[in-house]
Amino acid sequence: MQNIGIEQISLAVGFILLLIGIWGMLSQKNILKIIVSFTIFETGLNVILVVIGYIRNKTAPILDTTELQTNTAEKIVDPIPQALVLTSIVIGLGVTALLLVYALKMHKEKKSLLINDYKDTKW
Amino acid sequence: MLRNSLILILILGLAAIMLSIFVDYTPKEKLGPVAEHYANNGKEEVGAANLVTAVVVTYRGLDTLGEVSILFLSAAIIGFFLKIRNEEHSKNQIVIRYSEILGTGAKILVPIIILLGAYVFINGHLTPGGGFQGGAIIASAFVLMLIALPRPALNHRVLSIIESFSGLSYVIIGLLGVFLAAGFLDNQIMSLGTFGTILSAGAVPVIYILIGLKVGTELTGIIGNLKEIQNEE
Amino acid sequence: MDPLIKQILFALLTIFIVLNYGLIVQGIVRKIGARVGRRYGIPFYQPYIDIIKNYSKRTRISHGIMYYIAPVFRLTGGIGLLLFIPVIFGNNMFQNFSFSGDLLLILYFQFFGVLGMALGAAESGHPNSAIGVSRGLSQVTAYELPLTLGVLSLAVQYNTLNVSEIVAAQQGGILNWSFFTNPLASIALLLAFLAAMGRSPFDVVLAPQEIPIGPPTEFHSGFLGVLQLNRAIFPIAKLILFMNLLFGGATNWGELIIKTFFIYMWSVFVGVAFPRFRVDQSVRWYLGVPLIIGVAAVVVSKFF
Amino acid sequence: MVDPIYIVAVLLGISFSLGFIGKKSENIAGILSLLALGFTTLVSAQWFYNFVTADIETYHIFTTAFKPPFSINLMMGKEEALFTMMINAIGLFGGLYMFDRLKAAGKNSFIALLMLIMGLNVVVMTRDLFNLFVFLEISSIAVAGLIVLTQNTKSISAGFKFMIATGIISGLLLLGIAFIYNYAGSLNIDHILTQNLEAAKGLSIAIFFLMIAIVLEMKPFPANGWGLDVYSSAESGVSSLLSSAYATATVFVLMKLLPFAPENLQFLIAAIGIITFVFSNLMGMRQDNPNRMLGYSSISQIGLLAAVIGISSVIGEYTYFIVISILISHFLAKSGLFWIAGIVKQESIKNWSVLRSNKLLLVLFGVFIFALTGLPPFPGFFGKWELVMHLAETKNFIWIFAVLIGSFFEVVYMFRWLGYAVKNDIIIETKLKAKIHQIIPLLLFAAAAFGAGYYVSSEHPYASLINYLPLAVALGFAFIEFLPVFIKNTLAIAAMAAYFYFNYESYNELQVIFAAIFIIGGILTLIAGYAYKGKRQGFYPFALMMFAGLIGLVEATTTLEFFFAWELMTIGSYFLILRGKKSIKHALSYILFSIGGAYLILAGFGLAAIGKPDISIGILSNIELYAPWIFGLLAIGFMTKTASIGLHIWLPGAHAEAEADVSPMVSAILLKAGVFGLIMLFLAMGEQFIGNISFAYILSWVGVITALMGNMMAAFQEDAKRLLAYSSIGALGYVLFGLSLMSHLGWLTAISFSVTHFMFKALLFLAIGGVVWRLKTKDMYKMGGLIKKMPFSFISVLIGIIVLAGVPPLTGFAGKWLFFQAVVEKQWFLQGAVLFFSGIIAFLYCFRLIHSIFLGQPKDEHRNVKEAPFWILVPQYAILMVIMLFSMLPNSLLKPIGDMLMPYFPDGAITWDGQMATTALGYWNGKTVMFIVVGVFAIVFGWLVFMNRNAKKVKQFNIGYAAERPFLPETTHYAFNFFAPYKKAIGFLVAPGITNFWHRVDEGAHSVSDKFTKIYNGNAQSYLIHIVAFILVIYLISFGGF
Repeated sequence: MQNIGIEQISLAVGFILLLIGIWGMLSQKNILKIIVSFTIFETGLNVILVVIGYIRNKTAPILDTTELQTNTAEKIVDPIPQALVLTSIVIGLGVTALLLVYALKMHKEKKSLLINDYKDTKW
Repeated sequence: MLRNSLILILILGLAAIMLSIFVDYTPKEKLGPVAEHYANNGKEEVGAANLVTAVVVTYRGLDTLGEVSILFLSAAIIGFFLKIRNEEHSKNQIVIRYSEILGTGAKILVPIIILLGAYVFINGHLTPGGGFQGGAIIASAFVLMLIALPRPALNHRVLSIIESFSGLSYVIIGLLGVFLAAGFLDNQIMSLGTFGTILSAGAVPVIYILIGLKVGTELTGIIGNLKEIQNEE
Repeated sequence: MDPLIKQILFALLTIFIVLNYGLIVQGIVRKIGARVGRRYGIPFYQPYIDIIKNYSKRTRISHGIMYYIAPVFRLTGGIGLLLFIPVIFGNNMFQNFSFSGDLLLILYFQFFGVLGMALGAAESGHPNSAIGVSRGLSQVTAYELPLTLGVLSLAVQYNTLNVSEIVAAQQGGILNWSFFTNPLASIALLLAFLAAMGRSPFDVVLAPQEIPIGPPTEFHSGFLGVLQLNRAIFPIAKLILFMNLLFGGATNWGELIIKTFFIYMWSVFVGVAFPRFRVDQSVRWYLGVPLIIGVAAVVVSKFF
Repeated sequence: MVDPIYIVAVLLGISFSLGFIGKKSENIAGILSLLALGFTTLVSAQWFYNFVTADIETYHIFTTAFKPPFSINLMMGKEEALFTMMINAIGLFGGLYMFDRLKAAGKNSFIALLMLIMGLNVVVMTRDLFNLFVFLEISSIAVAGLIVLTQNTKSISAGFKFMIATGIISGLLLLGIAFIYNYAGSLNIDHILTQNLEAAKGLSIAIFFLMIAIVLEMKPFPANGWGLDVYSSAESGVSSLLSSAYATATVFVLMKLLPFAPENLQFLIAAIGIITFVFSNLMGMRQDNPNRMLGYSSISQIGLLAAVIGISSVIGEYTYFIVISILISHFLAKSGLFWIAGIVKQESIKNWSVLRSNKLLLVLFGVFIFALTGLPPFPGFFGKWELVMHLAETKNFIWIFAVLIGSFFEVVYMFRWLGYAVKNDIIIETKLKAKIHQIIPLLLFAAAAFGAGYYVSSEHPYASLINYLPLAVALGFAFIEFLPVFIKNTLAIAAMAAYFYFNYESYNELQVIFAAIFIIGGILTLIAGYAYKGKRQGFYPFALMMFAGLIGLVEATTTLEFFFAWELMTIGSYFLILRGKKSIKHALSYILFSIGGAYLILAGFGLAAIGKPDISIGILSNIELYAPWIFGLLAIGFMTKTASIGLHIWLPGAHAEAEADVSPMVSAILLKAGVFGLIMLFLAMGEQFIGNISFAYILSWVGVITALMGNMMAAFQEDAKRLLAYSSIGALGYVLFGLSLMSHLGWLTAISFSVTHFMFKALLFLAIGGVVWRLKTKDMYKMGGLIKKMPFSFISVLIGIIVLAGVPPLTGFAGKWLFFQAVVEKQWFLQGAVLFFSGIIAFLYCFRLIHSIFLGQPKDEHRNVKEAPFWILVPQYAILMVIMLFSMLPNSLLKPIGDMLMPYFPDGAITWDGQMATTALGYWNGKTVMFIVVGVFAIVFGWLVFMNRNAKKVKQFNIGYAAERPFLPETTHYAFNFFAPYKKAIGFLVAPGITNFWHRVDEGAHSVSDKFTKIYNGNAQSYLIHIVAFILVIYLISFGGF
């Protein structure tokens, strides 16, 4: 593997963040920590998305110089994942906000932020 | 203990899956077929210097409309989620601690931040940034206000009218595409203008302005709602 | 003469002979029973006296319509049964009405009188009657099982259900009797026969000491008279049936009387020798040894 | 046509503009939203209509000026049109249903509703993976919002679980999409599929994540606790949206994305689906909360659909038909049930008796339950049929088993629920009031269920042949329920008579015989219905439905028609049985055994159709494969209806608790459906063997043991109707035995005995029904001496038991005589002996019946009872006359049946000479026997009358009772535990072993169900662990390693 580069490292970071996030969601008992784990999970995903669009030695897909405007395809990184990651971030924002409001409401109900206290519906 | 080891095993298992993806991953050398099309034709087809914006607003415009909807939806849900049982309490707000310096500083900063935000979304098709980014910046101004000022005069009515106006306009612009141009969300309802200037890329700047307004008001609304709940307690 | 009328006259003659024979045998059996029990006993013509006495009674009460016609059912059952059995082998006239049906008709027609009687007894409203019926029916179910198996075994053996044909197949010597050619079926049938005759140890139905006389306990006067007529005819009809099935039938009345008398004696001897079974005991007993013998009889005749 | 993009635009536009509306104008917001949803519903309906009628081409919607794959495109095809129509409709009507709830929550809740529907619409239509992800997210966030429409600890924590779980799931979906893009360079589904991508491990993992995320969205067992909690805690209207709209869309997504999955993953998905189906239904059985139970049911149904989609490569072109039929049923029924649950608002299904206070809701509830459980005429029925047919065709027998056992579990809890609603004793004083905006959606959905059933069947090559006329007439009676009994009864009789009159000429002999039992028998028993006063609501539609089913059986030319009719009959009779007193338990066990049997029949028909070009009944007669299996399945299936031993436990209670005229219907008529089935089966398939043993031989033993046990149980009953019910079990044992003889005589007996049994059992049940009508008790020992009060009923019973007992000279003897001719001919002596034995036992209960009721001592409180109602006596005397005719002239019954059997069994027929019947073994002349018996009887009677002409009548109590007067009628009437010594002797034979066996099966299933539900411990993290573990396990199975 002679060409380990920024892509692999970032991808690995993305995966590790993803796994940390899942681990946190599975094992943390505090609801807020679960939500934080969720955002870590999301971040990992976003990192992975960005990595997928990255092409080594190429520039951002903004055609502000005339040089970039010819043979563009050979000069820029993939714009699509960047657009996707934007969407993904916004979705993550919406979900996180809603999760936080849920946490707030749950705390109001039982004055507790422990996930184990919310087992009212089961079986 | 059993549970923790189970979790560990699961995470290790997931890690093994990730590892097989990782091992199989080879960095890209060139663009994929779709991206290549965008790179080569984006300038002519959309007219936006920022290709990401071209993709976000035009090529994948429906996604963006959905994205806007998600924010709108989250804000709406948080609105009724927080309000449902607390209608009667909303009058008696408690005054919180307030710092004069902070307040004055905020009053100075807020217009500047808003201006920056507006700049970012107005130039979204030319430079990095866009409606979401600009909207977020504007919202941060209001957050600052909410934190720094004692009785932030956050008029939800106005917010929601702006929100609705921008959302509705976005949909209408999208529909105009059906009538005036080639399809839903087509940006060529307005002329593409000169490449690289403010008035280029057809309807893209308009859409981004609307998105900026919308995102700004929505985020503000969400935080405002949360803030009000906090005040009640 | 119209053959039908001729047939009816012969039937009446059969009934007349059997009735008298039945009454006399009844008297004799009672006499024997008394002597075995070291008593003097009644005269052999006592049954005649009883019947005449009963018909002459002046007090007659009825408990209702079923009660009223129960003796009719009973006697019809007895006479009908007799008439459906071919009595004298080789004599066309004394085949009576056996052309109406085969062995199965006979087996089932037994119940005609039983059921009618049970209904009348029940209407009398006397608990002892109902108890007697309950016992009787319970016991019937038990002994019918070996009986059926025996009959089926014979049916296989002779490949017919026609009684006349069964009798015909047994002609030509004592060793041709089913009793010797099919001993298992015969044992099963003869064991079932004990309860069919309603004598001890299977007389819990009438059980004079416990439930005075059982089903007919409320019957008296003319009603009882009719029942007594039946008591003379019905056992003899059964005897004739068993004689036909197992002992080669009879070619004349003399043979018939001798054979049936000895078959009757079988139940009498067992009766005086054994004490009474309770119902559950007799049911279990019949579902034990006799049933096994019956099954064996069927299996043997089917496969050998 | 309106461009489908307007669906998106209008929904978004309206929800955005709701922000303009002020705080106090929620009404306007609501109406606007509903108008928007109405518009979108119309748009998709219009598309669907055009696809169906005009067969137009699939329409592609391109956003922006560019063609895919460069821009996102939507597609509107027939499937999309249907699915969006369903989603929009549930949005519209769900919104209407929840109108006041949403209004109370404010305009923002309408936004959530609109967004949910909008998101799902795009999810269905989009052809872009990432777009799919975005709009799926919109929908799930909208659901998360709607969950908290009612805010309490339960719903909030359930919502949180939902959000966390969908968060992980959609994260994985995104991961999958990202890597698919990495390998394919495109997000357009069609574009990716048309590229020939090289098989990289990473790509296959990406596809795995994509598919598994979609599967997880469908809430597979066991990774579905989060979904269940939402179902059980959210507002019913929201649950209905989740179950109908959201799940519908995920089903479509699975269909859409399936081409991505490699074959083994497809099968894995199918396996997950079927496991979900079976286990969810298993766990549903122990639920008490209606919403949670519906949740289990929803999950299971979606699992079934996933299974069908997963094996679509096996099923082939019919996948779409099956999916649509099952889905539509689920969709309509589940929304309806959730809505009703929202109106009823009872936490326990035991309290659903409150539903009785609102008749309309009760009816709708029944409709939805039937639609859900896949009974005709609803679409699920055809879906299930087709599914089983195709599974059989492709020899996936385990699958058939799983589908049927899962469906069966569902039937268990759904019908328990229905039973509670219709019959439970818990009285709740509140009167249910449904608002008009809640009723309208329910009515429309119920109507749609019928409509969809008709539509689906018209799409099916064989189902379109089904004769709906009888069913339509039966359902028509539902609309004249307001009329008095007299008119309805007359109409019903007229309808049945007319049907028979116009059709009987087209029947063959066998059909005529059974059609006569069913229809003429039905008319006779209906006559007794004149005795009822008032309206007798809920009787006629079901009675006629049962008869429609019965006649359908007779007329069936295809196995599908047969099965349709079979189920129809089951439904009708179920309700008739449910009408009785204390009938909950019995009706439930009836429907369970019936449906269980029906499933066996279905499986049997499925196997029979293997390799056959069509499904006509005739295929049974030329089976090459699996013949013993087919025979066994069908035979056991039919035997559930004839209540053979082991499968009989439903019968006594069901028949005993029924109303006076229903008992004869179900006992004398309905059981013959099973006989008809068996006859059809035997005729077509002849003798079948397992190894060396003939099925017929086994059935002969089943038959005789049934006869023995049935009769013996009857002898020990204290309840008159129960006694008759057990007697029916015994009688059907005779019939089964007769059929199993496989000879001319055996069949002649069986069929003629069926006719005779109809007559005497109808007679007895009507007569006893009349007695019970007057006395208000069924315990025989509480009666007695009624002969003087009810002489006409007495005569009926007397004749009835003489026929039943088979005592000459009445026609019952014909049956006995033929039986033994047949037995001896066949040389099955042991069976014959047992049969004879059980015949004698019949005497025991016959006597007990007539003695305990009519003879013996009358009770004081019955001093003033009157004869049974006139109209109950009328059919009895009609039957009596027929019995006397057949007794006099046995060949009028036996000869036609014999002639009919000649083509099938030419050997061993009876020779008739006048009334003289002769077989190889014996002979019998019914007419002379009759004359002799009557003659002797008359003479003896005359003699007795002459002797006793002046007999004095005395009171019943006037008996010589050991010189004392007896004490009380109650103690003098020897009737209770009548055969005590007999019971002591051989009662152990009838120890309730079989009932106990079934009870243990029942308890076992419930405790297993209980064990499994324990995995749903309510902890959000446990649910996440389930999800992750699920992914891992499926991954390992799918890739065989990492």
